[in-house]
Amino acid sequence: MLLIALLLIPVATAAASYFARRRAVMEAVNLAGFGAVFVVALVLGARVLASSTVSLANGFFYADALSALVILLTASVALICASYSIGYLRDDQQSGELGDDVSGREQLAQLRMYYTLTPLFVFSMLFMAVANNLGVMWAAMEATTLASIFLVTFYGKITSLEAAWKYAMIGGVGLSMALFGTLVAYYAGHNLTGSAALSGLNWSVLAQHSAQLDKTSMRLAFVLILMGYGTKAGLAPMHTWKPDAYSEAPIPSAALLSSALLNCALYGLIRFYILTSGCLGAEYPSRLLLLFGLLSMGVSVPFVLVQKNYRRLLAYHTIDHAGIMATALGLGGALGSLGLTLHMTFHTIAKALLFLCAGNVYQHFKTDQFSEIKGSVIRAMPLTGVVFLMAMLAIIGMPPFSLFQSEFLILRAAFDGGHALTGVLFVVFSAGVFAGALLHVGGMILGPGSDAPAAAPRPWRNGSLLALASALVIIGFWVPAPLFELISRAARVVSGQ
Amino acid sequence: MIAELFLSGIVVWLAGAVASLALWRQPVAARRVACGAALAGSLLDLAASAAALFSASPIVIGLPFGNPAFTWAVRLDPLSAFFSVTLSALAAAVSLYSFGYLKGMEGRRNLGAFGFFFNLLLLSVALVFTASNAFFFLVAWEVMALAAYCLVSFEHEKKKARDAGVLFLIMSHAGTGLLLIAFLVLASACGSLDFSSFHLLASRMTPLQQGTVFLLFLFGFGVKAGVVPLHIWIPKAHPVSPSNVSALMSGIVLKTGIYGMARVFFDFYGAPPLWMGTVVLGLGVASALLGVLYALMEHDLKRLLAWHSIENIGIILIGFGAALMFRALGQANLAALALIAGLYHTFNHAMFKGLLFMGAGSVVEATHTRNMEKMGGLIRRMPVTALCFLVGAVAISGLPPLNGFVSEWLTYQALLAGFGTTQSLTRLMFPIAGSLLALTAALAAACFVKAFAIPFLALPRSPEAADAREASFTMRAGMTILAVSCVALGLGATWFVPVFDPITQQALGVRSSSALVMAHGWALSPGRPHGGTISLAGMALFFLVAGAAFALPLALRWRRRTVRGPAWDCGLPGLTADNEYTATAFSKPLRMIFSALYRPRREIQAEYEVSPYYPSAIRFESEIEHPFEKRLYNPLRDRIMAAANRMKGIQAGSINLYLAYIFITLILLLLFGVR
Amino acid sequence: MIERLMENAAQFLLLLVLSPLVTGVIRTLKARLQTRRGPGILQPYRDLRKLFSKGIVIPETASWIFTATPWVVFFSTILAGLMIPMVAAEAPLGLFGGVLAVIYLLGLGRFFLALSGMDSGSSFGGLGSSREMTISALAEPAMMLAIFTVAIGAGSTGLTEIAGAAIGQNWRFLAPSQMFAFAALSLVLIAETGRIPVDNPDTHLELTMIHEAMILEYSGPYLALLEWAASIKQLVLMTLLINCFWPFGLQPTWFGFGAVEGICWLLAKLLLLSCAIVLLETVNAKMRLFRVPEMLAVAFTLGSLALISTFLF
Amino acid sequence: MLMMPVLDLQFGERIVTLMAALVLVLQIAMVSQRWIVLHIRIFAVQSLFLAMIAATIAWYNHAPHIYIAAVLTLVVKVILVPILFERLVTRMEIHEEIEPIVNVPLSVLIAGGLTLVGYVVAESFYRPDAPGVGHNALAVAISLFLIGFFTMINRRKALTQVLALLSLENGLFLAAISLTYGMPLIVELGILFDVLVAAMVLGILVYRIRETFESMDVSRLRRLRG
Repeated sequence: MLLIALLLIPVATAAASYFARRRAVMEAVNLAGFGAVFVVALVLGARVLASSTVSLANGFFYADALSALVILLTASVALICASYSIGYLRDDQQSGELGDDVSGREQLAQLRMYYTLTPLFVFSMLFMAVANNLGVMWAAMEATTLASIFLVTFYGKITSLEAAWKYAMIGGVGLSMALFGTLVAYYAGHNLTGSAALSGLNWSVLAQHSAQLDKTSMRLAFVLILMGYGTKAGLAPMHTWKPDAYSEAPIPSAALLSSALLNCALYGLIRFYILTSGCLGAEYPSRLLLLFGLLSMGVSVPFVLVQKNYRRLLAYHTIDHAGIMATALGLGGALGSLGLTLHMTFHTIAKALLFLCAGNVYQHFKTDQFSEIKGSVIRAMPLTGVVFLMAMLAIIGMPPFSLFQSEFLILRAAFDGGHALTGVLFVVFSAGVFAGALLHVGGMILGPGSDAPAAAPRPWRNGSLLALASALVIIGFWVPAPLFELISRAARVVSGQ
Repeated sequence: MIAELFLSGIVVWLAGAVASLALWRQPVAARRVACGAALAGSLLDLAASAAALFSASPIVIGLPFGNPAFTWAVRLDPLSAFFSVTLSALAAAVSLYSFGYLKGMEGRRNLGAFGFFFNLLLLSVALVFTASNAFFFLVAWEVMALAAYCLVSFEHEKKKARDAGVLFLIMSHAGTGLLLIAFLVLASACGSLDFSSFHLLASRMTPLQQGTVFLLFLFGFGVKAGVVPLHIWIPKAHPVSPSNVSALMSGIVLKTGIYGMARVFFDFYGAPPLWMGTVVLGLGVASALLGVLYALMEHDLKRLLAWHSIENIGIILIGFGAALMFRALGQANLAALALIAGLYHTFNHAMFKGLLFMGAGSVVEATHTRNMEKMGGLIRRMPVTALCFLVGAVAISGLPPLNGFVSEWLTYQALLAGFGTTQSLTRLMFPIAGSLLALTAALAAACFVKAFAIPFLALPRSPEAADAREASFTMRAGMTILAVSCVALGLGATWFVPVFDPITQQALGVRSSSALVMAHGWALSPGRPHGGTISLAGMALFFLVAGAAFALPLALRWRRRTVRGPAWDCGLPGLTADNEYTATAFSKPLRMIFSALYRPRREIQAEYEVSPYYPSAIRFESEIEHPFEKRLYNPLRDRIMAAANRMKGIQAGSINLYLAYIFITLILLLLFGVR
Repeated sequence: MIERLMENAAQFLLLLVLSPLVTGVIRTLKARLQTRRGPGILQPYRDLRKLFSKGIVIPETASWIFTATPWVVFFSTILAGLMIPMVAAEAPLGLFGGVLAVIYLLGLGRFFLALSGMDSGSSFGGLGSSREMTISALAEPAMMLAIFTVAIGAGSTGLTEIAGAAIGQNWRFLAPSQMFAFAALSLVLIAETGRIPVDNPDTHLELTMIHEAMILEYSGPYLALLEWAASIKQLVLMTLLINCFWPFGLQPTWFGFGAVEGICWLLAKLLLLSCAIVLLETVNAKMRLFRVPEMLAVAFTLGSLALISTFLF
Repeated sequence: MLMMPVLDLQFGERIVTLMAALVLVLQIAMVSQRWIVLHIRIFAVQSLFLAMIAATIAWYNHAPHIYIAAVLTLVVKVILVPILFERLVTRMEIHEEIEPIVNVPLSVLIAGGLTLVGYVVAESFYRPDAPGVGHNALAVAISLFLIGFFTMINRRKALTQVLALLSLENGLFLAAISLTYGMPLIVELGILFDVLVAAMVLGILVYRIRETFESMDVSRLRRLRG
């Protein structure tokens, strides 16, 4: 019932705002819808804490701590983005970003598209997190792509079409690899569970018999899945669509893409990792994961160092962190898994916050080039400037912000697990990213400043900014006990203990 | 009791930080709150850590922070307590000074933010010194770096300040990476992050691991301490930051690196191999010598002081290196002597360098320039500042009867005794180090003759200097406190030495103060019978008696036949500031003698009107080369950037290319990954 | 306690009385060697008397540093002098410091002298201070090496112990390490006392002068104090040299006729050393400032040779 | 007597393998194709063969739900998508040839090589006792997948890339039905629905690119870099 509600509310929201006639209605509907989703997600979390798993329709829907965590993160980011996008889109409408016709019909159509597609996008992510059937999970993943493509093309510029095209093509290929992997996994399991039976693709069933799965097939399956869901997660070398898509999509959608969608992709990966390590032992998948993870971290370094565009900079950060989380998954064990789930949580908050700050800056200065802003942010918009710098320091792993803690855990897992080289490379890469990010963002925010006009008050945007920022600061010093319990349970799901 | 006291200090700092940030719209209130909280917190922690220094067992306090994955706890053992004392003693004076110093910023700058970061810096440094496990240490370490960064680039509209801040933060973060690796290697060896479980751990590891961890720690902490060649951020960061911050940076933030080394070398290592000691000793000598040599070439007052920080860190490391070598050679007593020398100098440097930076701050505030060539004659307009600065200058030059001489004397004694401890050639290192230390000290004296004489003596060289005003009362008070403590630490050396007993006891199992103090606390000895003694109190007594008996009466009698007359002006019409010897001219001989090192570049353009003998205008420009930046860091940076630019070709924008990446990866994995 | 005070008083007087004499002797010997008559050995005393009776002119530009310096220099030199054994093997103020303290006390004096040189604002003063500090800095490592050699031999930095160790074993100064150290230290002594070929003590207003340039602005009693301090410093360093290496005739105590014998020994040794210095000054010309480092480098090499040979032989 | 072969499972496998081979041939033919309309039609025929394979397998293994899959394939891939795309082509008046990035003979050679890779990978799956069409079909499926992928890389025009993507998914379909006799029904439905939507979405995207960019040459979409 709870799960049904979780899935129905977004759909209803989408429908409602599709038929809505006025902007205010759409905004209200979205806000209410995502608020409800958030509440449901909280309840689900509590339920999962009470009874370890929640399942429905004889196991078609299935939620354990990991799913609950992913859902909670998705829901909270969605809520924040909803409240932010109200201010953001109003600003766009005033500044004529949405086409300037007198009737305003075009603008309304575009707003409708946004307010309809966003709930669908969130819906598909939630669906993926509660789907027990691997095939359905795949379908949901595909749905996220389809729902988000037109969010990327929102502004209809040629560059945004280009970004959408690359997103669609690379995502399509990735997803077909993932589908292939799912097939092969099904093949690996279809001997023991009767073919054509629906439960034959159920993760919970396969996880129980993971030891009896066909080894060769699981190898092939994992390779394909890793590359497939890795594409959505943005692991190098499948990462190339990310900077384009993030820098072209409207900021709230970019925030959703880079925090919530990343979690979902990793979620799929984790599910298959559990199956594979159950079948082949952790050694085989972890080697591949470490390979891709380190590659992603390494690839992001030079682009961060010589980046000119702050939205692309954030995208490369996401690639870096996808690599970090893949590495954590590959390191596995109690420490690695806890590091992974903690990092997932912390990264979601920090990255969403970064994108919202970037949105403020972008809408004020109308450019995403560092060179054209040159250190006047702190003067023109003090709050945004301070929060931006703070979030940037957080994302590059500076204490007292929380990401340092998760990265510390991951590194410790590396050294305890005897992956000293991994640890060293990790440190080297993150030092590189640190340097680059600090140089650029510091130079953008601090400085003599130009005579840029002070920004107009933006209650919706700064409200969500403040909420997220305070969350970021607090969580570095104090994680609420239930939340931590959820996180550590999710970690136990990952490490299979 | 001690725990409560310490915690209350922490809380006061925290409250001060938050409160001043909250008051950022009322600069006056923000200033008062920030400085008051800083002062109160420092006094509380001074009391707490002074008590903890002599408490029988280490005091452990858990903090109610963080998540269950980590423990946030502080532990005050003698070593931590000693450094904490150093911090809070300096911080108290600096906070007092800041009352007056920050007045100048009111209205122009956001004092709320300043107060926030100022208190945060004190707080984090205190936690760095007392953190009880590797994780919490690193957290405090990075928070400190962050606060220091924000304070260094506080005047962020100046490019120099921004660049210096970023350079500092990046270098310190790179250092932190090394520390992270080192700590985690230790942790994986013992399965815990607690410092208490690291005790003597390193010595149980394989030689390779030992060496690696040692080097990682040495360079990781060396960045913060400013050991050559990791020093380049110091001469950039200290000058640009506000002077009270420079005082803290140089006085205590550098010492966090020293603390880390002491913690690692004397707590984690039992008897380290000999080569480690020699490496530290070598680095110490190099830092000391290069630091003072580059200081001599500066005429930016604050940068000159910054270079001297490098020099003094070198002197401290000479002591530590000698202690390590003695430990390797099994000479616990000598190790204690060397360690005491190093720690004593640590405390001294905190005092007189803080004093000097505050003096420089007053001068800069009064003259609106850091360039010595534009100062002069300030001793008449700012007598108290001048006197305090003079005390600091004498102390840092290691001249009796002030505190600098004590620690250098102890260092000499340790080095002297080192010669007999081994038959191998390494024993030559001790006297060589000693002689180079002597050179360093003499050059430092030369440098501070310049650093005092040029700004304070003779005629003013600029209108600003001509009508400079004496610093405000609180600033003078802050400086006076440190000046007095410099004198006290010199004359009262024998009363101060017992402070080190708990530390040497903890690190080496030796309590040596009873051997060091002689003649009813009148004289200090190197701890061996007939090893030579000094008694600064005695010297002071002699000067007092002599002064009272001869100097004073005679001077009074001679005053009657004293007349004031013009100084010899070489036959020119009257002596003007143009006749005066400049700082550049003063260091000219050394520039010539060490030209192989400095590679000075000079450029003289003279314009003539009538004949080549009467130039109407001369433009003289001279600069020296900084080899580490020119030959090491800049090329490295350029290489990396060039490589990164080349790597950008990966993201060339072609969808076909992107698909090809995935395709090739897939094929490779299918062929080699699956089977 | 009382004895110790009396010893101190005695050595104090000896320093005050003997130092102008040494200067006078050296001057006279030099004059004779250059076939001049010379002003006579007692001339320095007359100079001092004259100066003490004269008035004082203080530059308007000078500060209190200017008047304080002569006292600081004078008394720090005296204090250093009380820390070395002159007549008795035991240094009267040995408790207050050893050879390191002596060097650093002289350094203190030099520091203030250099400051006062800059204080008047005339360019000569700055010139003198700059050169003085440079040369002394460069002389330091060699001196320290030589002293380390001696101190290592005695296992102490206390001059009493050093002299005592030397007394213990006669002819030790013939050991190569001692010879090298002696050579190094005497080169340093030349540089420190500002004698030819480093500096020329008998000149004024010559652009190569160092010590005289610093005290150019002084007059009357203050000048007297400084001159006196200079000759005391010279005496102290010479005594340091001779008593570290040839401690013959050092008496166990200051009291009784031994003292007279000790003083005679001291005078004899001082005379010997003065002759050496005079010879050196007469045969050498003053060298250019930037040649001085070369000489000090030689001293440094000698010092390190001394060290190495301590454990070769 | 006449029913004999029709009931014989061996015979069925032959047929399936034969048709799979034909599918593969068509895929290679697509690589070398120059005219976009022909391209679309080849895709339709390929999908038809796939539907027939599905039907055959359903017949011989008495798996009724695969019929549905077959029918859906017929409807979606043989009828709807080709019609949609031909409309698009006529609407955008595309006349010019496809010029591939790698020239035709070489790309055919590469396609052959990829087939080899497919067989090499499938080799490790070969075991006599395994039920189903076995590694032959898997090999074909992997080859289809790889060749389709290669065609995507090899094409400049947006529409042809979409077609390549769809043919790549045909490989998946073949694998699905021949390896495991199809996935659970609703999964099939979901997947086919996704394919349909994807085709439409991509079609719209292609159209809009054409509209704003006055060309379908995606290799010229290179504004976003670095």
